[in-house]
Amino acid sequence: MTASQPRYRVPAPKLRPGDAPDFSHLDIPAAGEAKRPGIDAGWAETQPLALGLIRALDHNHQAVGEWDPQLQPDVLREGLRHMVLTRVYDERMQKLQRQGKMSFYMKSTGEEAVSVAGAMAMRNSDMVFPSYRQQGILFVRGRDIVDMMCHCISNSRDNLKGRQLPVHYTWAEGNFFSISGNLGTQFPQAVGWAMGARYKGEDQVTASWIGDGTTAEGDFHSALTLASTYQAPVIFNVVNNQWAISTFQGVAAGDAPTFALKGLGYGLASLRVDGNDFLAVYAATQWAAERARAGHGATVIEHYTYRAGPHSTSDDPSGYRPKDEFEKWPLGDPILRLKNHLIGLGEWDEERHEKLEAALNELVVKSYKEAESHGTLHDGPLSPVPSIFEDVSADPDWRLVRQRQDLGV
Amino acid sequence: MTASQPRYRVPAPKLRPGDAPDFSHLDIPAAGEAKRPGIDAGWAETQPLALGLIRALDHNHQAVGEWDPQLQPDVLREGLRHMVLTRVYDERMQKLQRQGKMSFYMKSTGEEAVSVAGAMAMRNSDMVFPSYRQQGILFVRGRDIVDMMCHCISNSRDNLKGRQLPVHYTWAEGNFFSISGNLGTQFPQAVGWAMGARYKGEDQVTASWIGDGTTAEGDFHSALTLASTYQAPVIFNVVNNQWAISTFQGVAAGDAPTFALKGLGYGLASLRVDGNDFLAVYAATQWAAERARAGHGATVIEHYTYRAGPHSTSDDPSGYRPKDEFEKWPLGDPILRLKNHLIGLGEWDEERHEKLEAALNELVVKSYKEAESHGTLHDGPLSPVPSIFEDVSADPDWRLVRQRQDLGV
Amino acid sequence: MNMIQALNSALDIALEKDPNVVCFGEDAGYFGGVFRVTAKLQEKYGLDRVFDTPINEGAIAAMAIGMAAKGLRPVAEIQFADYIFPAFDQIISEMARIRYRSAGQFTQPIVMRSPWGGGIRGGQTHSMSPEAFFTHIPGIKVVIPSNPYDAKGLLLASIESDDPVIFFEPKRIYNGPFDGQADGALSSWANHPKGEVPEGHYTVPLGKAEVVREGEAVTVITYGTQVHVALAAAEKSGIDAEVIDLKTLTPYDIDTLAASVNKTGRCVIGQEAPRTSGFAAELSAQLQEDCFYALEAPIERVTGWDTPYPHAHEWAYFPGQQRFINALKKVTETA
Amino acid sequence: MNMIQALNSALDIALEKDPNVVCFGEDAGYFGGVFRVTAKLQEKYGLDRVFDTPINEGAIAAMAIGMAAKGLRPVAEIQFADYIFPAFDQIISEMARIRYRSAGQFTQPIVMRSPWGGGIRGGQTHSMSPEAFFTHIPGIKVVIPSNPYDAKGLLLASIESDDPVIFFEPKRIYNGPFDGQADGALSSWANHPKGEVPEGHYTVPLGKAEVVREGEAVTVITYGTQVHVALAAAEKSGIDAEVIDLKTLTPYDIDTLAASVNKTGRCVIGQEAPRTSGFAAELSAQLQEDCFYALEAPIERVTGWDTPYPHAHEWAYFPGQQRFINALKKVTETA
Ligand SMILES: Cc1ncc(C[n+]2csc(CCOP(=O)(O)OP(=O)(O)O)c2C)c(N)n1
Ligand SMILES: Cc1ncc(C[n+]2csc(CCOP(=O)(O)OP(=O)(O)O)c2C)c(N)n1
Ligand SMILES: [Mg+2]
Ligand SMILES: [Mg+2]
Repeated sequence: MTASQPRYRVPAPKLRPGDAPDFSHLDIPAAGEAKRPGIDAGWAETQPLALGLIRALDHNHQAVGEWDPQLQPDVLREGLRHMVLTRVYDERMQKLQRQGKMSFYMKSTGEEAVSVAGAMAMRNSDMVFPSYRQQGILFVRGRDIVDMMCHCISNSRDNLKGRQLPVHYTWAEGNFFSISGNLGTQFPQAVGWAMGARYKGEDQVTASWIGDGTTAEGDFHSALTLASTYQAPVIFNVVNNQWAISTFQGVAAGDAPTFALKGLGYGLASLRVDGNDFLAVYAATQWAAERARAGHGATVIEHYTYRAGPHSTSDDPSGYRPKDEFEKWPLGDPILRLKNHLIGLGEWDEERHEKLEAALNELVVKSYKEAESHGTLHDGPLSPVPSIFEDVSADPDWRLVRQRQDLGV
Repeated sequence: MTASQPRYRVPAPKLRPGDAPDFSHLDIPAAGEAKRPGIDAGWAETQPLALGLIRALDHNHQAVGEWDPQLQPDVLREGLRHMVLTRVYDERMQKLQRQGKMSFYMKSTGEEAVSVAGAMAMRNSDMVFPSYRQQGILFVRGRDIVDMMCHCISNSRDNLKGRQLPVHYTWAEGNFFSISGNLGTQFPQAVGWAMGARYKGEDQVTASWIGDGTTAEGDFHSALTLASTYQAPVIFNVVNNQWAISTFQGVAAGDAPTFALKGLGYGLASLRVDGNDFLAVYAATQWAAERARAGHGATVIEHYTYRAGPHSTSDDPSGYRPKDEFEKWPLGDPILRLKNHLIGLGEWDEERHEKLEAALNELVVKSYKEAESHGTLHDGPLSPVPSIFEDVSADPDWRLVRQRQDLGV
Repeated sequence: MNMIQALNSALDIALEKDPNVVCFGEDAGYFGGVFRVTAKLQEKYGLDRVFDTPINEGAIAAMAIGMAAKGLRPVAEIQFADYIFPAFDQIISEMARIRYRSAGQFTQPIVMRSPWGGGIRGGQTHSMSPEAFFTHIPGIKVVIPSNPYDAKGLLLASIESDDPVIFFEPKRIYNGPFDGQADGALSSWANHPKGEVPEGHYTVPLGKAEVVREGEAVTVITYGTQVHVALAAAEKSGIDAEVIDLKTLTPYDIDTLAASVNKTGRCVIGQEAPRTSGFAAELSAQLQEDCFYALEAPIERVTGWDTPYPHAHEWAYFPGQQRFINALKKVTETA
Repeated sequence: MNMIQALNSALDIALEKDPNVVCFGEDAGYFGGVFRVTAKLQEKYGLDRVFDTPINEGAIAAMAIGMAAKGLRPVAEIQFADYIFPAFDQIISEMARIRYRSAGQFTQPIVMRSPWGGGIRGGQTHSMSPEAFFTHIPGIKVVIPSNPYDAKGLLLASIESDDPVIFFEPKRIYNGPFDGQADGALSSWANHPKGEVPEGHYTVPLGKAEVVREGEAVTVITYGTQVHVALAAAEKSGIDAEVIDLKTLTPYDIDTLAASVNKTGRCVIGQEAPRTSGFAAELSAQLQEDCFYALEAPIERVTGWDTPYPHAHEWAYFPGQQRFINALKKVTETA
């Protein structure tokens, strides 16, 4: 038999490879329109925000409206620097992966504002349970780039002893949880951590990040249910970059107009923000963090953005979506937009920007040289072979002792 | 250490054993107020209905408003009969369980309208995936009472060969799926069945029922996500009887004001109905069934009711909630309310009601005598012992052949 | 004490002793659990230390994971072992691997308690023995007591362990030992030596099995309810069987097991779970490797059938005395 | 054909032949799966027969259960075997038991396909071999092919089976056989006899193992990728080993296994999964029961370690030729 009219609705994107990118069907609310309720707002008060779009940077790159966090120029420059560094780092690591220096890599290109502005709006003492696309947080929190690279190339200085795939960072000192390869599992865990912080009498806030596609997992429901029941101080970030590998957001969303709307069903405050607008992401995160710290419970924040690159180094988007969609993405590039905002303020210029890029490129190249001096996945040195038997539990039982003997190490 | 101020919010009911029942804090919308949108309504149009309460029978037992299904008196009398039979059956079976005639039993007392009106508003050819508290559906669909009892006492005529706990009915002929002891699993399965019906070009609608407590399971999220994505012809009934064994609804609901609200987060039409109002349950189910059949997709219906009896024969509510709450439940008893409505219409009277109860009591007693003639759990005869090795798969492999030999049967 | 009281006493002591211990589960708070194991503890320790959870086992496990990573010692109850599977992914993919994948930066001192096993006419969803699944997960310990004394000591040891423990409680023997004779009189722990449980704190070490009956003719290895069935079968059979209560399944006490099998040269292993790939298979495989030259007959497995747990014919499924006696005869008569 | 093409051909034929067959999974529709096993099928058979699902493995299983009960024959893809656990409850509590608990009123003709096993530098979440869990579930069949010819024939047989089948695909050998030498040259199926795959419909029977190398000195039993490692090890070792490709784990082909072990008197069983309670334990336990008097040495298990699957040191975990050779020597040299 051959293809016929589908007997049930199977969502499909309007455009596929070969089509010209076209986002004209989107109507995007103007910057500055959204109202900013008090941090003790009930879920119902946030409904317009869950269905709308919080934007602070207008088309002239001016900061407008109630959600302008009114940041000092040096804070903005710091954010710009972290975003540029994130992009430079991603580009470099992807190249190195292609050269066989590491087994795998995942870029966050186009989504830098989500992780950088989100992290900057929180305290470094706040806890994060990220997915694999928020490396920007690590730059904000000042993790040593060489250490990050040593993890990615699984060498002798990898703080994870070569056990995890690249980009699956863990950094306890930086209040950065162990990234899981299993989607969604971190979301309800973040609630447990947040309750633990409350239990210990700390005012620590906990944030987690999840993709649009992963909102379909049961763990998403577990997380929002727990947070609503125990009123936990959590920020649930849904990074809607519109793609889950080859699957467009509509397959997870179904008839739901936004992902933020899902949060309202649990009685949680829910916001939808322009994820490529550094100021909007900052302001929304700041609102949610204050709300959580003040004891008003959790917030769901949908970050509306676009996955500019392939899903990972194992993926080629040309097989399922139009080329150059990112160039046409109406909400633009988060780095360009913040850059232009700073220039508009007279606090930045092209020359300084080029210098910054050059400096960060150099930093990354230099860092990689140092990282490589501690070994690479292929040529070693790696963490010692017997280390594969460590940390299974506090101390190895007889089975691992025997197995290590069997391996002869 | 001893009890201190809780460090995170743990929801608890206002009243516990020893307290006098009190529902004065509830403000219950008047009957007839709710508007009835077209069956093609979008989720947003249903929001007032998801937050309000659909009621058709007013305090004088008159049918009022747009949600009055305008049923003929004989249909109402049929509904009354099924509800009375359900209650009589439940009472009897519970007694018999106490006498050791069966291992376990679960009543649906106080919730009869949910299953009876729901089933009557659907076609018998529609598929149902019930939980363990919708036996009313079986009476509506005309299942032989003796067969039902034979299952409950696990005798030689149990159509499930004694394999399932009592009340975990299966009746394929009646389009009644196998009831699972695992909470919530039937909800997403119902979507798969509904898609299968569509796939086969049938206009069959599929309904499932789940408890307030079970909405917390991941399967609830799976079900609503699938239905929203594939626009499946499903009715998701959430039976909010306010208790999950000893746990009050607030632990599952958290800050969500209603369970119906959860449906909106998926872009699904969502209704909240007075579950003790036969007419309202009928009308809401009819609306959802028409909507599904017309290809407009799924509906979530929260049935606001009260679990009048213990959770099961293994439970004693006096350990966790005030006595006699059901007597004080402002939405009353579904049987009494329909009875008084019929009397108000001049279509029923006390004498006929007593006759009906007597007749149904007799029917149940007589049926049990017959059922017992096919054996009981303790004295047998049961399904033949070797039958425990049947139906594991289409044909037993060598392992079961050997194991049957080991058992010597 | 009966086993419920013993477990309750262990939790009471743990809550008293360590402010980081919290207990939660479905109906485990105010009501004290459907089997009353957490009874009165919320009243005593407060709403935030002993509390009810939504009905979502995966959420319960995930909450425990997050709390444990933060430094608490959660003791989570899964209402029945049959309902632990919605939590399976959080347990195998997360709880079991977080220490490893974080190279020790985060640890998981968690106990997942759950009533386990059949013999209570619970049907296929209140009778399962899913221990084998968890014994195949690196990083997880599996503990199953067979009496009140061990239940308390093993639970305290599990709570004090710095790694996740799946703690299964044989509900058939909560109130008294059970020799496998369905029609026999109900016995109580009152007149059983292992029913004598000290009020105070003590632990029973994880990873150690106990020879509960000495014998020369054959070694019987089992755990939980089956320990009592095996003991009764040994008595009845008149065979000089050595019976070992395993207590901890992973890591199992290979030294005690191998020493006994090397002594007797014969071995019967009992489990209530379905036969194929049950834990008896692991023990049999490892013991034939370690004790091959001492074995005088094949190691026999006494197990449940490869079927779901039936309801009406529960006793045709449950491995009772006769099935142990047949196995004992078979391994001692051969060769 | 390579294994991906063979599996794609099987699905193409099944979709063509039976209008009730539907295929779905994460990225399995338009894109044709991250390993391209369902490539081009949506285009050919339509959106409602081959489609993408939300990322929720439990929902995928539940949808398959509902569809199968209604009379469809769903073939669901789980993107990696490591991600099947969110579906574990629906599989063990529902899919496996619906025929039983409904006394045959509803059946579950379902295939759950999933790329399985390591050796691709996938780290701990893209390398697992979770087959043992499923072999402990009554009502479920577990199938693991080792080459393109079997992959196609076994997949068609699984789709035509009236009961649920967990079908694991050794992704390391999707594109060519792998002898376990990480540094060795990549070989392709093109020049392998089992790479010759008929275009049309055929089945390879479930429940039947195959002797892929005849020998007298020792029996080696394994499945999936390890079949090729075992064959290479047999060659290298110079030991006259008989190698059996199990193909179906449950129900396993006891007759073929026992006949071989009775002949050789020695046995090595290979599995890539962690050792404790892996499927090799079941085979070892049953074979020592059935072949005890023929055995001249302990049955050896060659397995992964009781650790998560490491990333950088993947080859220190993966049971390669040397570990098979050591085992072959050990069992043939002893006694
Ligand atoms: C439980 C689980 N299922 C499937 C996968 C395979 N997988 C890895 S990433 C991915 C897509 C995730 O998309 P999304 O949630 O939108 O996050 P994004 O990659 O866009 O940031 C999938 C299906 C997985 N890692 N874990
Ligand atoms: C997966 C699972 N977890 C726990 C249980 C134990 N259990 C049986 S009924 C019940 C309460 C269900 O409450 P609710 O969903 O409100 O339904 P109700 O009994 O009120 O109709 C629980 C926790 C179960 N059967 N399955
Ligand atoms: Mg995405
Ligand atoms: Mg309820």
